[in-house]
Amino acid sequence: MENLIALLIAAPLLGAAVLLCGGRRFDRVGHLLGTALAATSFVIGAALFANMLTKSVDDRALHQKLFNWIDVGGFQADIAFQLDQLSITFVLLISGVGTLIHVYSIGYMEHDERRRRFFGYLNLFLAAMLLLVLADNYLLLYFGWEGVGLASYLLIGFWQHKPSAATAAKKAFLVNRVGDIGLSIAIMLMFTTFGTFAFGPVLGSVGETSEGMLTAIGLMLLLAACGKSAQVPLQSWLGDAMEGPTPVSALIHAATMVTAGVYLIVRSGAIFNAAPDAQLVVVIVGAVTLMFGAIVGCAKDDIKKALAGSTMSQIGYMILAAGLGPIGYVFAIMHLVTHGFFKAGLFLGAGSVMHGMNDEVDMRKYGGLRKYMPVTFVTFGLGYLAIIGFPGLSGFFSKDMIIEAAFAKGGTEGWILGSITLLGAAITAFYMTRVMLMTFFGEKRWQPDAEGHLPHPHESPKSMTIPMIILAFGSVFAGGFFSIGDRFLNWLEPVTGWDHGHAPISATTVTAATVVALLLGVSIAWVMYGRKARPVPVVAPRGSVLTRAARRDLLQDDFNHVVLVRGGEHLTRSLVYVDHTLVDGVVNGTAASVGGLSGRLRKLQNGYARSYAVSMFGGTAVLIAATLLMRAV
Amino acid sequence: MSPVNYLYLAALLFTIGATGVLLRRNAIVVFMCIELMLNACNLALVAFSRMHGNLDGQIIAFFTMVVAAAEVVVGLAIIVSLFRSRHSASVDDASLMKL
Amino acid sequence: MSFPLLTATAVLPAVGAIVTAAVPAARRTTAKWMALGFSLATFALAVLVVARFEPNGDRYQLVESHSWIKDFGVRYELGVDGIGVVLIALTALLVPFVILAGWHDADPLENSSSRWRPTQGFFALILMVEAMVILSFEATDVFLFYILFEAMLIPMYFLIGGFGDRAHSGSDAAAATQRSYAAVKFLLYNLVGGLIMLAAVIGLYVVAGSFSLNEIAEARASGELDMATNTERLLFLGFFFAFAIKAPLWPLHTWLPNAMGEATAPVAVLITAVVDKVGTFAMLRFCLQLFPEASKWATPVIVVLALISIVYGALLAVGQRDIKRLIAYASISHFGFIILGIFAMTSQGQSGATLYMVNHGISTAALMLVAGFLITRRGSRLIADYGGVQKVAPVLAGTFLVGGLSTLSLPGLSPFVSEFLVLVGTFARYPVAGIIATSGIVLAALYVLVLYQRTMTGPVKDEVRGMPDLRPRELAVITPLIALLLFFGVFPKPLTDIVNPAVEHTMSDVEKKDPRPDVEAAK
Amino acid sequence: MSATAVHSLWTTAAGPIDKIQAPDIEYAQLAPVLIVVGAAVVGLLVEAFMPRKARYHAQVFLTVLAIVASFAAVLGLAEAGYGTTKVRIAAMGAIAIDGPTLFLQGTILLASLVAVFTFAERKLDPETHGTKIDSFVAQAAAVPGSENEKQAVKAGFTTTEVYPLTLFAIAGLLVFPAANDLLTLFISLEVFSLPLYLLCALARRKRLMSQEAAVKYFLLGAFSSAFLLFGIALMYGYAGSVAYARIADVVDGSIRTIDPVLADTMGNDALLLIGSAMILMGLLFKVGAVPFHMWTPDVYQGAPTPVTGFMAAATKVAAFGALLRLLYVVLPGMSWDWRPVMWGITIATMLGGAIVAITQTDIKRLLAYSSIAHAGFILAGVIAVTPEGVSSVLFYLGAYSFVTIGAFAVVTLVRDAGGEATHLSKWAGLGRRSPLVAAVFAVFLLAFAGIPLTSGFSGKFAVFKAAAEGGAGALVVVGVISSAIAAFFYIRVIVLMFFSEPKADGPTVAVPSVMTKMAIGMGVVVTVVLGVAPQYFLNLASQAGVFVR
Repeated sequence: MENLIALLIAAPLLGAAVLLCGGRRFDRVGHLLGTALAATSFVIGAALFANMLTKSVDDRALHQKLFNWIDVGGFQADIAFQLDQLSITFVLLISGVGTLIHVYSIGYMEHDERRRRFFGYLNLFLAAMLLLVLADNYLLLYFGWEGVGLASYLLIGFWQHKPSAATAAKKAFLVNRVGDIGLSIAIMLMFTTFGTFAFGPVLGSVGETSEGMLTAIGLMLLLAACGKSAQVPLQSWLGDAMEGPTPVSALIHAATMVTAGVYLIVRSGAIFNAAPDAQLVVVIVGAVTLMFGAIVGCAKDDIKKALAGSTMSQIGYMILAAGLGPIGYVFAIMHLVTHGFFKAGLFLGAGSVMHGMNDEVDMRKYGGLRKYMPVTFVTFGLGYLAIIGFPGLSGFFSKDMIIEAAFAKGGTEGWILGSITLLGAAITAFYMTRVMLMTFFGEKRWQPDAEGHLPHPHESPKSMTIPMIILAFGSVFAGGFFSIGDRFLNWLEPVTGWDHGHAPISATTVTAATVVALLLGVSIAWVMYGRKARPVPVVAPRGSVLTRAARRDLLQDDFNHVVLVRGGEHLTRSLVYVDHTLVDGVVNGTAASVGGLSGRLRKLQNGYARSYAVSMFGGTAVLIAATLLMRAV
Repeated sequence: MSPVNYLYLAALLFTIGATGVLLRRNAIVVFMCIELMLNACNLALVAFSRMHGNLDGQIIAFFTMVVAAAEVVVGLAIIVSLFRSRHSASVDDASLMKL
Repeated sequence: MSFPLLTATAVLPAVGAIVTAAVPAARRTTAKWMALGFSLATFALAVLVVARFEPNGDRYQLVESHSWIKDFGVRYELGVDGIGVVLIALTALLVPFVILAGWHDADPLENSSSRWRPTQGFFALILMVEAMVILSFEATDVFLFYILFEAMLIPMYFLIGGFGDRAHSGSDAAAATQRSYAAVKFLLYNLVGGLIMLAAVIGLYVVAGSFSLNEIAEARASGELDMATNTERLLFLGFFFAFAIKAPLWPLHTWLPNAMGEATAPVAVLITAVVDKVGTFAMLRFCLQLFPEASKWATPVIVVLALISIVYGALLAVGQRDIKRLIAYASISHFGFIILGIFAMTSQGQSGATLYMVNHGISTAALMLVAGFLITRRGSRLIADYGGVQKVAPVLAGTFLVGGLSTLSLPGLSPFVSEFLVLVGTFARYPVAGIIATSGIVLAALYVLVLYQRTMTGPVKDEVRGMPDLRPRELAVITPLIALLLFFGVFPKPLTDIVNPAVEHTMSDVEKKDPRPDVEAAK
Repeated sequence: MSATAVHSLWTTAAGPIDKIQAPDIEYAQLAPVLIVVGAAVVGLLVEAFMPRKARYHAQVFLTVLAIVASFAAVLGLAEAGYGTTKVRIAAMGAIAIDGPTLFLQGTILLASLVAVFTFAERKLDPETHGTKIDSFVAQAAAVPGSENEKQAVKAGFTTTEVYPLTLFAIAGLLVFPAANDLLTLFISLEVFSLPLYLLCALARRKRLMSQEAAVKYFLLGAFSSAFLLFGIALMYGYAGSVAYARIADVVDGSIRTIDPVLADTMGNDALLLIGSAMILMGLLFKVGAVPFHMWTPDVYQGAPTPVTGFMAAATKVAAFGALLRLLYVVLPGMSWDWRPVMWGITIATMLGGAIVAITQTDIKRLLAYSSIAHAGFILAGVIAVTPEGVSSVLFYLGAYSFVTIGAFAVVTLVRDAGGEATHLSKWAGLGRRSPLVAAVFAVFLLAFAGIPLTSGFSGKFAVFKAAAEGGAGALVVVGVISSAIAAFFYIRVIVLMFFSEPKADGPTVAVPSVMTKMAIGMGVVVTVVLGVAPQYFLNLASQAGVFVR
């Protein structure tokens, strides 16, 4: 079976190669080919999963070594894959959701002349993402990590003729690169500490080094995770990334790639378990991002950016859970999977709405769409209910577990974290309700587009709605399926470990509190946006200071702009000046001063024979004097 | 009288000659100053010859005279042709080439 | 005596140069094909050299040794180690692409006189440079190396000054002035370095009584040769100065942007991908091997300079307005990595540095040549004159992006492997330096992506509209390069297998061992 | 006869003097000089008795024949081992026949031969009045621009006297490095200087400059030889002899106690120091070392270009030969005294020549300053005071002289209406117009700059190596720095030739006769051969690197 692992990656990689290098002749079948190969990957994944189920718990991990990649001195890296319960979970999520989004894109991108290339990029992404989760060492993981970054760059900037898209793509890549520094350094630290960076040996010999070293490695891994998973302080790219086509936002910036950071932390659990300080920072980052994303999500009028804020916040949950250690790892992954379903569904729904609304993204210009797009409304609605944690739906189970786990951390920390997650749940309910109300309910606030056409909202084609429906199923039932009988916990526990912690309050209390928070959020949103008496204004009101700040991503972009962009521009400009005037100036100056000296010495040659004679006479005098002096000395 | 005094005289004459070369503008005079320097050398040679008691110095003096004569021939030819072209024998006027 | 393969590899392009130069003025196309044929034949010989080379055999192989100038103690001594082999292969590989890419760069202008044969000269000079570079990678005699090190400046100088980029802003006269400024700067800078090295070369002979690497190494090993500390340091500095100019290392780098900016793109590739490698190669082979103690002594300073090069080059690249100058500054940053790797004195660092030389050669060639194709189309080197090219010439944009991504060391493309090795190797010895160097990866992304964004994306500029996509000749240049980037990115083993044993020798020259992992060290 | 006896003899002036013994002259070993002198005398006769029309051919033939014969004699002597095993002092101690002598004589003769080819070139100027004309004045006595001159030009006169003059100069040059006593040194110096003064004045074009050059050269040359002579006098006063061997012994202190008569002067080191400084000055003047170099640019510029080439090559070779012999044979005993001084002069010469050359605008002046810088490099080898030093200098001189003559020969080819177009701006774009000529000149310039694979590099390497081995590492460093500065102006000329657009009214490149072609071709061949495979010539130089005492 293990020989199939490589095929998981090879299938979409082949698709990418054919579609990107094959040229025009594949224009007509490219999308089908791409989809088929994505599906192939899913089928292989399913087969491997089925096979894994037949084996005993200890025997489930598969390993496949293709060949030795880098071999220099003690530095050994293989192209080798490891398929265990954690990986296969991701494989199924990635290839499954990925396939659905391929299908969706067939319809969504139908009129784009570069559709073939789009599918090529999507396939490239799948290959890289699968590589990321299948790698058996950190360097290969890094390979996949950068690969998804590249795919993300290409897809965000897919509509490159829009300067905003090109800028957003560049920004995403750059911010991710900052995170990559972390991953690079983490790998280097592992190499200098353990002499290897393969998962097994590193995680197995954690006990042999100091806690300080582990903390350092952990923090560097966290930095990487922050970049990829859009956690504070490297979260700023995610909102801009919404410039990409909506399927991209669904697949990459909601369901899969952005969760890679969670995967990294969970995968490296052994390191974090032994480095409590690093864990604490992880938790703090998760908590801060949770709130940050939620607040931003409340203020955005752009439907995709609101969802992006939500994504950030939900990943904050996962990171927080992952930072809790063994208590939370499983739940982080579980939330990740359910989030994959409902958030992908929500984005696809948003895409469907935009599809019907002339690509309008401003929710203030929506309203009352439920009648025009019933399928979209229902699937989006189910996703909505799932994300806010409506009891019985996926999000309810997974989020509740995280909140419980947060409390179970114990002590003051547990209380603080628990409260934050609860508060987050309330805010989530608020902003998602806001999105729902502004989009599907209320008055029609449609505005003509640039050419003056009023939108004619209509339901999307089958290729788009079917994936939405399937994802809606997942949003509804996945959580329950996972939780009942602790299926998911039992599945992953052998890999991630589990510790039930010591909850200060009972699970029931937590659930109740969660529901209360949820209702609170929904109610406030209803009061603000749902009542007929107070229609949503088409032009956004000025809003409070916080609102305004939140609309601008809590001023982080402004900070970046002023400090990094402006500062960087000044720095480079002054360096160019320095290079020209100082470094080169010294060289040119030397040349010029030699030239100047030459010009002056030249004047001595004044053409008068007598002055030449003087020079000779003087020279002789000096010669004699020097000779005598030498003797005297 | 000690032969050393002749040496002092030779040095003096040589210096006078050299100074003349440096100070005088007329090519002929400059040239005569050079002749003076050569003669100073001759004097020194002869004086040393006397001191050492061998004939080498005196013989050299004869050679010097011949050389000086040859120099006069060549030198005057050059100076005269310069004078004819420029109607001036000033060495300072001949400064077309410089820098 | 066996067939002198190494000599043949170097002589063939030289013969090619002479033959090409002798082609009559009217038969330009013949000259081009002739040059291409010779360069391909050279490549074939280089492949043979690689094939004959036994990675785990003697340190220097395919050795040739003949008396040359006995009075100077100079021998015509050739031999290759793993490092030399891969660089010879790189040179022989790139030159055909350079020739193909520069196919029309030296076509005479209409108004030029018939006796002036620029086309023949252009290709002959390229082949001449190739011959000298290859021989310099083979030389195991310091004097022979020095001669080539200096002599290759002359054809290079004519290539830069005589065949400038026709795309320039401003008048022809101003461009000619800038071009000759660049050429003179190139020559003088390198000549100064070379002359300082000459002093050291002479000094070495005075101290060691020989120019032969092998003899000096033996004398050193047997204790016959014991250089005084200060002498060794001075000699080292003399050598290093020349190599640092050629490499180029901050603050001796300012000739490179001028030269690369003013030269045609293929010549710029020749400068940075081929000729400059002689500098870094020589650091590995000569500085470390001849002056191990002084090398160690100077390491802290060199590491700092290399770090400055990395960051400074990258920042300046960000600030450039001229595409080719941008790539030049990027190269300065990359040379910083190479030098850092060499002087980290770990096997990862040095193997990485050697791979880096190869990979940088290929990736810069890819990026620069596509940039050259772009510039030829539009007739401008200024980034601001472009925009939206991907819409009209998607293949060009795509290949440009791949070239750019390889420049920023994206995993999957070969420069990643070498850059990471250099970083790891450095980090193992000097953690802080490793971390600072790592920041270079962000800056690299910045300059590459900014360049791509400004030229390729956004609304299509009027001047760019109607720009043709890559032609078959251009595709023939760029496709193999990209294929190599991908291949060595995933499977660098053919290179590392050759390079590793050579690096072990170098490591033992400087009597350094890789730092052991903490966990093992603790046991 | 002891010195005391001579002394009393002189003071009393009485008694019979011994019969003067006929000097024993080794004619065979002096053959190279004698052949040239004889030919020169014959040349004078030719001037006196041959009809004007036939003189040119006769003179050229005679001169070439004499030089070739003389060179053959040198080869014969070398073959017979006079340079190695049978070194000796000939002509009653006046002439040393040893390796350096033969090597330098050979070099001088070859350089002279090539130079004579350029003298004899008559195809350069557009043919005026149906007569082929060369670089020399029609009638030296005619005032420039006068009716007289016009008639002379019209009549197709040429100054064929240059050939015997050249032969006399060559004879002097041949003796100069061989001189083994100070008197011979002085006389040979005058023998080659006087004809050169005249040759300088004989340019066909730009006659005012030519005459000015001659006057300056003459006055300054005579001035310097006065110093030389005074130095000789002092040295004689110190040692009681002008023979090198004798002086050397006195300087060494090896015969200090033998002769009480000399105790006075021999004890007086001031005589030695001042005397040697003045002799050095006389030689350094001929070499063109700073600060005695100032005549060089003016004279090089004003003199007829073939003469410049001849002077720059042959004179420099001979003068360095004499300098070497003086320092290595006479003054090694006081090398502690002169070495520091020579260090200073060497550094000043290397840097001064290179720096001032940067801003030159006339190609001949540029080459003049370049020759000053090269004199500095050679001095670095002289300072080494080792056999390697000698042989490296010999090699350098050989390499340098051919490059120089070749370069000046190229200069004669680039002409416009006013004769040679020596202003640098006129050379712009030469590479576009006449690629071959420009390429050849570029080769010479690269050799001057010391780029590897040219003779200039081999030579520079040899002297720097000798200097470093002789403990003058710092000189080497200064040397490479000034090489770098010097490279700048050589390269500037190359830039001008190849990378500048030709001007519309630029000069034309004359197509020379086979004579100049041979001169230039020989220059190129020697430049390349000595650059790529110098071993044979290095061998020759190192075999020739030992002075006889």
